[in-house]
Amino acid sequence: MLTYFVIAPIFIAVLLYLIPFFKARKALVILAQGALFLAACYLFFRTRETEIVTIVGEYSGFLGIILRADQLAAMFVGLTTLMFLIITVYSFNEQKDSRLFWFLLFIWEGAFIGLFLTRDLFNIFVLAEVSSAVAAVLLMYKRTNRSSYHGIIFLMVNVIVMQFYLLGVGYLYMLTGALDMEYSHMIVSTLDRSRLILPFALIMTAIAAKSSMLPLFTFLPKVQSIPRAPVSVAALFSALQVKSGLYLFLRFRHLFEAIDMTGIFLALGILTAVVGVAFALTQTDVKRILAYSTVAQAGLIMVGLNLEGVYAYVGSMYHIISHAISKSLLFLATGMVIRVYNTRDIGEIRGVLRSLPVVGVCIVFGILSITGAPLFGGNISKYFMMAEVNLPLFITMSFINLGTILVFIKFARILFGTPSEEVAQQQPIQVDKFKQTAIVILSALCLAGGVFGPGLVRLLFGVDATVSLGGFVEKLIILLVSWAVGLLLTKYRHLGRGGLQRVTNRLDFGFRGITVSMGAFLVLMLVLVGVLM
Amino acid sequence: MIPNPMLYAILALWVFGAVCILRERRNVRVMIYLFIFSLLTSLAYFLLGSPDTAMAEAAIGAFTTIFFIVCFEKYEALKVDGPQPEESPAEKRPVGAWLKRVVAPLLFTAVIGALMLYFSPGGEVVDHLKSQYLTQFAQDVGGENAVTAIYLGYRVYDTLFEALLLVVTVLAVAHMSYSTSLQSTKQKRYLKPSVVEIAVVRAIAVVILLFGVYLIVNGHITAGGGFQGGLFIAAFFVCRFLIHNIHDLPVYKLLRLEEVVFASSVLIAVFVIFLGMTYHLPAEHLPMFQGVYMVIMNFMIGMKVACGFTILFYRYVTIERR
Amino acid sequence: MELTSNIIIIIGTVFMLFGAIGILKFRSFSLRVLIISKIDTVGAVTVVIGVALRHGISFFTLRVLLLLGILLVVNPMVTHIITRTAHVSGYNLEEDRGQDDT
Amino acid sequence: MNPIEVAAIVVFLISFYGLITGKKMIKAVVYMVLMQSAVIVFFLSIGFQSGTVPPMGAYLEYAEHIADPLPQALMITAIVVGVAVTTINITMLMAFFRKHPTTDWDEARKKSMEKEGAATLPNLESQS
Repeated sequence: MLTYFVIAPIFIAVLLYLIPFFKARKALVILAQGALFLAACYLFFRTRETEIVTIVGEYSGFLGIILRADQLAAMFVGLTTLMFLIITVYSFNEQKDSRLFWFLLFIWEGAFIGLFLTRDLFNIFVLAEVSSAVAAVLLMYKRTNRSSYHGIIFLMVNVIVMQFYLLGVGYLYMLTGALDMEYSHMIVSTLDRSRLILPFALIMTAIAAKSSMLPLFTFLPKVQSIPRAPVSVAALFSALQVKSGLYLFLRFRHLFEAIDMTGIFLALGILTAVVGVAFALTQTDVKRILAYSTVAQAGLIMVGLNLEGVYAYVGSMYHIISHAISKSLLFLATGMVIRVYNTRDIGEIRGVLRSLPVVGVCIVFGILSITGAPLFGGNISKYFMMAEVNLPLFITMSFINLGTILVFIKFARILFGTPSEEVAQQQPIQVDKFKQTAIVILSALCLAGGVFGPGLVRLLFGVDATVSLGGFVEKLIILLVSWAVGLLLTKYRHLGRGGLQRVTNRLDFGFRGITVSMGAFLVLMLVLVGVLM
Repeated sequence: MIPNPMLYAILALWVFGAVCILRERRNVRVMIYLFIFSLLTSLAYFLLGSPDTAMAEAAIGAFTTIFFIVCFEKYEALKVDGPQPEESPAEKRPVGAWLKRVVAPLLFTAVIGALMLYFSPGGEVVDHLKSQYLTQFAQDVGGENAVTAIYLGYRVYDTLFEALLLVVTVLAVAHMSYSTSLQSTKQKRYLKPSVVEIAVVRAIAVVILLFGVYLIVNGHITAGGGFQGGLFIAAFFVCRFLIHNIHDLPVYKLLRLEEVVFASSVLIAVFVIFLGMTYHLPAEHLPMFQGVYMVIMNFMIGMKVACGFTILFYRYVTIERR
Repeated sequence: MELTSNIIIIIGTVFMLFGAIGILKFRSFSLRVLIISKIDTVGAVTVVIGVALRHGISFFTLRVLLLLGILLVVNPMVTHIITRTAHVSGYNLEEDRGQDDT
Repeated sequence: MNPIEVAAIVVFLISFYGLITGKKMIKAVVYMVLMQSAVIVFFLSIGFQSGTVPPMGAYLEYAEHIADPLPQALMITAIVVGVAVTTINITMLMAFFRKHPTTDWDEARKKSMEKEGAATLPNLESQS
């Protein structure tokens, strides 16, 4: 059954490319996305009872490829179909003539779903290559942005990193003689720990690059802010591409249970979050601010995943969803703003609330959600993430949240003021109805994620979670204090210039820098695991 | 029996080839070394007991080299109006820069290598799936070639994605290359082939085509298969280009043909393998059914690969070069 | 039979060895092309004949002979293309004084 | 640790060295090809012994050491994936040359910074 979740989008993609009738294509696009979303919901409710296992071809033993859908995988599949449905609505009118766009979009969806469902080590390699190649082509097939330097770097780094991964899989295959993760897990747990170090380090290098961890984070934000690339693709990068790295991290942490690396990844997550915030503060490009903020949030999620306790895990899982929704909301809304204002410079966009009221309100919703304001999705996730931590970590995470607030105070400047002459003349400002629908749906989802938060957590993870009043008030106070500090800081100090700028310029690697840091990450892993054992 | 000294000699040459590529500055020579390297790789695969991959690598190496040559040629042609100086003569560099640019990366790489070799797990190789594959494949999937059985039976799911990636590549090249139209309109005349060339290539083209078909049809029995056969059929079209020197293939139709073939191979795989049809058929018809399935699947993959690489070759050689 | 075929194969490799030495020794383009064609045709063909003799009359020999046919047709053509391209692109035999034209 | 594995890792590292020191963009693609070959050789060397024969045809009945068919099938897939990605990369590079005729990483970075770097350039006709 699970194979059809992967095969169906791909088959539809080919059909979309081949059908000559325009109207039939349009209908097929929207119907197919809706049907996929409903099917993913059905899958999720099925997996609440048992894990669904599909052996491709019904071969006995572990000879064939085995797909497994547990609750985690089903949740990610649901998120994927939801995001793709919304992106489809968003670009329905804009891209209606482009066959290639729809073809690639559906294939990308199939690759993501396959990545979340498969539990075969080599299949992950193939699907990751497909997804990065499709992403690169989607960003660059248009004439205007064909010669993008960052797109080239993105594809090359991904390919090289996947070679590291493949080498790691080779060592694992040598040790376990199988490619299925569950079966490998059984054998790996009987092996001596010292024999696992090299495959572990190689695979973790690849995952760090996929989930934009510290030394390997510079190329993902830039690829999201290629000037004329479709903003919907950038939103999907933030919502799913980075998250797929985190998902793989969870899977491989389970596989390498023998190697306990929570401390290192905790530190890595904190560093990534801090550096991501610093980078976001120094940018002037709106899209790039959002993209670097994704890095910071990925670091935060990494911290949450490595904390102890059920609540932290649930919180970071919930944050994956709420961040995907709010960040894609911000990206899509920003895309509409850029279209009207014709610039990406944060200094030049002013008065969005006045010129584009609906979009402005949606941006406000997104900012509130991502900074963790009460009644919004981000609040619930951050509440759970910080529910059980000790004091130093609590302070660190509050500081990271303060950083996020600083970034978004800077971002929120586009909302106020008076729009420039040029924009004011464009009366009435034309807004694509489909795009507006998409972002309104997303902001409704942001709100719903907060209002029905505890209920949703119970539904998604089966954890009985209630937000206690005392804790809520405590968090609210911290949040208000953070906002106040953030406002004061931005009022009296001009952040993002001077020292911070110099530091980020230093850390802003090119292609060779990224390759060197790949090797450095590998060495770090090997030495740390070798020494700490 | 394969003698081991030969394998080690080839591997030593292989490493040496990589070093040569590393040391070489001139683009043309890099291309030649790359081609030789790919041939050596192919030989090494063969000596490691894997003729299927060897064949695939040999054919792929030729095509990749063509693409690289076109890329270099274009670069050399465009570079003239670019201002940057290439290949600066061996001027005196300060020692510090030399340390930073050569020694430090070398040390870094050496550290990585030492760590990798130190932590290399080694020990006994676990291979209990291997014996299962070797004893069961004839019954489960059919044919006499275990590699093709895995490629088309046990792991056909992977194969579909690989075919998909090739489709995406062809579409990307067709849409991303310089010219927006899918069909080239202007005919640029290159060096006209001589009489000898035409006669020989004509004769060889037929042999190549036959060999490609042979590989596809016999893919489940001996080495070879859809992918390798498809590459040879694409080579037939390359021969056609060499003789006629014009770009007159209907690229758009080929693209559609490729997509249709891909879609139908997905359908076949779904109906035969994913639904587990081999378990529901009566046992006496099974071998014939399996044979037919493998030939058809190989044929589909072959056709798709042939279409794809023909399009790639024509795009690169006739349109990208302009 | 075994001995004869071995001798023939060794002769072929000796041809190839001389060819390789020749490429290193001669510096001019035309001489090098001559030597390459020697390796291609004489060396390769001799080795293939040796291999065919070694296996006697069998299906394998048939395939080897097919390979021999292809070699005999293709290898001279390759040399032909190299020299012809050099000629067309303005290479002058008279000026060839044996410099290293790399 | 067998010598084939060492050779594969050596080539892997040679190409890694090339990637971190190489100046040209096309050479980086060449090194990627080398890296792929190295990984493939490593896979094929898993379980290799002297006198291993291919897992097909008549060998299956009498031969003693038969090669592991699974890595071979995987590596055919890896070869195809590799060539597909390499081709996309070459196409992208060629599109890049047409705009900025350079293959130097630093130069290319500088040039693309002018074009798409910070948003200091006003009035970009953004589509989107």
